[in-house]
Amino acid sequence: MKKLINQPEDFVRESLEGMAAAHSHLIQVHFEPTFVCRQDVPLVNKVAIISGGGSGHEPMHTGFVGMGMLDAACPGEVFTSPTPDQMLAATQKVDGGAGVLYIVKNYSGDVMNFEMALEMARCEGIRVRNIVIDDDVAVKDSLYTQGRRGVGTTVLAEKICGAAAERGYPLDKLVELCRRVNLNGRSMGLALTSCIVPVRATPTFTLGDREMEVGIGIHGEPGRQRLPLKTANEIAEMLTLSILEDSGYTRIMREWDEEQDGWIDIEATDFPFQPGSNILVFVNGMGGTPISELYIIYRRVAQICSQHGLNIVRNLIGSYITSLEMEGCSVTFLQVDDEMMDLWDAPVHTPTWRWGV
Amino acid sequence: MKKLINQPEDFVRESLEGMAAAHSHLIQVHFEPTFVCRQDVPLVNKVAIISGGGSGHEPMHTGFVGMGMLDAACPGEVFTSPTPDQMLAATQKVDGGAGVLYIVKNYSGDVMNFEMALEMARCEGIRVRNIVIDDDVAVKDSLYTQGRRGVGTTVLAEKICGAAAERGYPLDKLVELCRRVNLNGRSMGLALTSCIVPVRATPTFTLGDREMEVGIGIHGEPGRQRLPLKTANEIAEMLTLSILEDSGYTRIMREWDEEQDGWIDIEATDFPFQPGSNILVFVNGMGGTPISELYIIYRRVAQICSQHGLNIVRNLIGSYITSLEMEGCSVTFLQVDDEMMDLWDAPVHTPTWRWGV
Amino acid sequence: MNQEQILRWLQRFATTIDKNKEYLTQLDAAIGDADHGINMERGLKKLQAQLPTLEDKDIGTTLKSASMTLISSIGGASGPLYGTFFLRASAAIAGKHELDEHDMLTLLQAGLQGIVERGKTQLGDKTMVDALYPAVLAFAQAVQDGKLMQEAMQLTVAACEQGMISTKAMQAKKGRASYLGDRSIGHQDPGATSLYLMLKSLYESV
Amino acid sequence: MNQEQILRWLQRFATTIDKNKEYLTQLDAAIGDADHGINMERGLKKLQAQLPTLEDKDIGTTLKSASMTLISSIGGASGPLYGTFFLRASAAIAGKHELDEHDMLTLLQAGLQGIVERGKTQLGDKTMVDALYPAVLAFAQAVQDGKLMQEAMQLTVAACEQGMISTKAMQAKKGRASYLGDRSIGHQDPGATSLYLMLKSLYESV
Ligand SMILES: Nc1ncnc2c1ncn2[C@@H]1O[C@H](COP(=O)(O)OP(=O)(O)O)[C@@H](O)[C@H]1O
Ligand SMILES: Nc1ncnc2c1ncn2[C@@H]1O[C@H](COP(=O)(O)OP(=O)(O)O)[C@@H](O)[C@H]1O
Ligand SMILES: [Mg+2]
Ligand SMILES: [Mg+2]
Ligand SMILES: [Mg+2]
Ligand SMILES: [Mg+2]
Repeated sequence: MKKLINQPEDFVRESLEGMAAAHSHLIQVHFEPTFVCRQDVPLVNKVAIISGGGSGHEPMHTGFVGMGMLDAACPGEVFTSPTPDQMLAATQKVDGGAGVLYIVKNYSGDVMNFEMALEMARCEGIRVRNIVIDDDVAVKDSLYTQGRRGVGTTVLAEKICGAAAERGYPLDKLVELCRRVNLNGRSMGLALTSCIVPVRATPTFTLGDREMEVGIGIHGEPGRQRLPLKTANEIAEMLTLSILEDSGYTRIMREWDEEQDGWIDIEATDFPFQPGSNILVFVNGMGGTPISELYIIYRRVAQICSQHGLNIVRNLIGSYITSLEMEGCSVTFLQVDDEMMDLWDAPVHTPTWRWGV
Repeated sequence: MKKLINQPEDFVRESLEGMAAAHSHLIQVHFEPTFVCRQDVPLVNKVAIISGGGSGHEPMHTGFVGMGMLDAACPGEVFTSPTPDQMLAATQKVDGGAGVLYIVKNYSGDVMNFEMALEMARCEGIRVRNIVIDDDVAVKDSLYTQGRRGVGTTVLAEKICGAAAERGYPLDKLVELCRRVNLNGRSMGLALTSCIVPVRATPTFTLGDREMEVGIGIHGEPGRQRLPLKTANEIAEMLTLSILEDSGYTRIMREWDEEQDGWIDIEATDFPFQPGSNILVFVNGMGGTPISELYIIYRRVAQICSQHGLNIVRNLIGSYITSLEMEGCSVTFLQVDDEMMDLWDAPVHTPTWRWGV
Repeated sequence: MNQEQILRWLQRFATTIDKNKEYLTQLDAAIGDADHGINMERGLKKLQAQLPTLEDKDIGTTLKSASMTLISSIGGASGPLYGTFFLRASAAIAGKHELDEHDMLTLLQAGLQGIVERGKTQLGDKTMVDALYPAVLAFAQAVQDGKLMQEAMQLTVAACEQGMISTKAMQAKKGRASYLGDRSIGHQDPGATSLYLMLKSLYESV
Repeated sequence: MNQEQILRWLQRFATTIDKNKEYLTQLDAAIGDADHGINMERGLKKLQAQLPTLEDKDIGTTLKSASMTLISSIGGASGPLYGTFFLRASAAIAGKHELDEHDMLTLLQAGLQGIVERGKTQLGDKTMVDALYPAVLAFAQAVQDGKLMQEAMQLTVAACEQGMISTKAMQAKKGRASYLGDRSIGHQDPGATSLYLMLKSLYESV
């Protein structure tokens, strides 16, 4: 294992300390329990947005804390969900009276820990709602699995909902928007190499020199399929077609119902990708892949989109939701309406993104 | 070799085609000869800035073409200088009558090719000046080497001078500013792994599992020293102290003199880093290192700066001047005055950076 | 079973996890993300450090404290699950200083119920439930058969081990392993394994 | 030496580079960035494709065209250096259809001068100059000694080879290799090697 680290156990803390030193005008970093929040919280009468998950996906989520995006992020150990006490502390810190939205990726750990946190926050009298992002088309069925994982769409939902919260959307409308983003977003990813969890010091899986792992999540877990290494064009085609040819996926989402003051199950189905649609294409690097290669993937993805009559109206190319130093990429398509596009373009100022200001 | 590529020979072209598809509102990509320029060139009465060099360092330089930064970038083959015909074509395309500045990294190939291009552009009646960036403290002497290489300071010079050109600085003042940035900037880098040039398909050098290569350039060439792998803190200390303890370096810079209409040699010495100085710290990833590790490096660099009485007034953390998928990092310190800081903060809109707009 | 034995259980659980940290992580590497041993060890080390402060507490309070510690330190999927197990268990025997066989059954059933609700898990999903459920069933049967704590626990652990082993043949339908489809078959579930270690520690402490 | 021989030279230079592409790149990998063979081959393949269009041109025009092609296709450090060599050489014998020994000396001297100026190189810097300089010296001596083209060239190539080999022992002071300090010692300079191949091709074409 070759990494720029000190003691493996200190990886998360020291990386956060580095962020604190670098971005003290934008964010606060708290320890015990660990969370990162905007410098200017709580914002009175603004809905606060909190996300979180295992570390190792940087810049997500900590790099997205700031004006126009997240109010707080709760980083766990590497690839391990954060714990409810972190989320509760963050919730208490950022709540400005208009309620809090948890944007949660669909991993059993994240989901359960955020659910516990929500229950605790309710006990403290704070309004909280949750949306689970599950956009990974590598997972075909929701009946015999934990359901689709939350991947690339999470980044887009955080930007879009963050802008909406900044504009003053109330909690209910924000929940509705976030759900809509999720149902319009689909992703598919692939690894060329494994990553190494610092405290483990050996690769999580081993791939032959001419192999790739297709349909991966973002935790270094093995994917759905191991295939012989293909060219960038073939890879772009495979990922794009997995997204476009996926038939509407139905899942049962567990959301907090404020009226019943309890959990309810909501059934929801993806919106299919229609020719003529406006889409945002996100080509994401897994952490160890240089951006030059991502452009080669984007090149072919754009060609395929145009063949399928899809209009790419926005794009995002870079390593934003990563698995440590893993080489590989994922592709996310988000079908956008005017409202989403407008919110995408809205000002943002975080350690990772800054535009419009 | 595992990369997201098609044919290795098509790497540069296809990556540029991807950029063209992604950023058509910002940039134009030309082939035969190859160069990338702003969508809105030529800008009448604005000095145009052109940079370039081998490919494989993305996002530098192509990702820095746009408002407030470069007017054009000339990418060569991977790690190979571009050719004078590229630079000449770019020069003719972007010149708006106020002249052109070439920002050149000190590599024999880049320097000689840009010199030839400058001579050719002069024949076409275009005013061109050149500044060579040589900021790499790994190189101790200028007498027995090609002199210090141009590394991290190049990125900073492009941002600062790009903003100045946007504000209407005339060519002479811009040359003076760029020279001043260079003389106030110092860098030192290190590799944990080698990169692989696509057409070669094997690593340029091999490092043992517990070794690192210190004092590297950005072309996958071996560095000055091979050492046992160290912790992030030790690495940060080593890089930072190399920069701070470096005594003033004197070089002879070959610049074009417009009055004599010929080359002249200018001797110039670095400005030492004084306690109390304001500095911009740039922790750069080499392409395959995740940003979480860069923050661990930054953490220690910031501690050392404060021990040395240096005020970090701006920072930049990310992979901006890379060597394909190499793992490792470099650290750049730039001593900034108010003018430079103001220009650093000025609006920019390129494929890589966008702020203030 | 008294408070001293409960503390001995938690102590033993902690040392067993410590000893099996690598093993659990290896199991998780095969079908998950290679951190189950690390997660459990992080939580149980915290719990272990806390044990001395619990010596004069009742069992309910002890298990509640354990729950809070595990919830806030394990993380991942197993954190809320083990946390919920102890939280529900503590509520079920609140205030007690001594547990008879019936109390123990109540405790185990409440814990199981908590995990099932939190995880929305069914038997056969290849999770810790597949180890815990047959164990609780065996304990209930033993109690019904009039067995005393020691013997009932022995039967319970045996059933738990069987349950744990049975996860090998299952295809995961919950947790990360579910994403592997039938590639998860043939590997023993890490959570079922740590759960077996928990009950084995309990048995060894009575 | 006539135009046909000049074209044969360039043709032979191209095929030799093609054959030695890997070798030159290996040399560059040791002390540079592992692309010298690739760069040279890219340029000479372009030149080779262009040769048929040059058949009825004079030698000056031919070398000027070669120069432009090499400048715009080799890139790196070697592009402007080889480009300048041919540019200056072409200017020195502009308009000629036939070169005698004195013309050839003029050509070589002009080319050498061009490389030295462009590269700001001195003898002993471990560059292509260390192969070219002794070669030009040997040619000048041979011409002074009244040797004819063939024999003069033979002596030149031998001196060039010696020069090329001598770079092994040198510490690089120009180009990328200079950054290695004394780690560059013991490796033959790739540019000196390709330059030797160029003169060897010239000899084989007279
Ligand atoms: N929904 C669930 N219900 C019950 N147990 C589950 C569920 N999801 C996961 N588990 C258990 O958690 C174990 C994995 O725990 P751990 O590796 O610590 O967490 P993570 O999967 O978040 O990395 C699995 O082996 C399984 O026994
Ligand atoms: N300043 C210089 N003067 C003369 N020759 C040089 C100079 N710099 C480099 N060279 C020659 O160029 C060769 C390297 O060429 P090449 O590998 O194609 O370019 P690059 O170094 O840009 O990758 C060296 O082996 C050396 O002979
Ligand atoms: Mg985990
Ligand atoms: Mg090169
Ligand atoms: Mg796990
Ligand atoms: Mg080279």
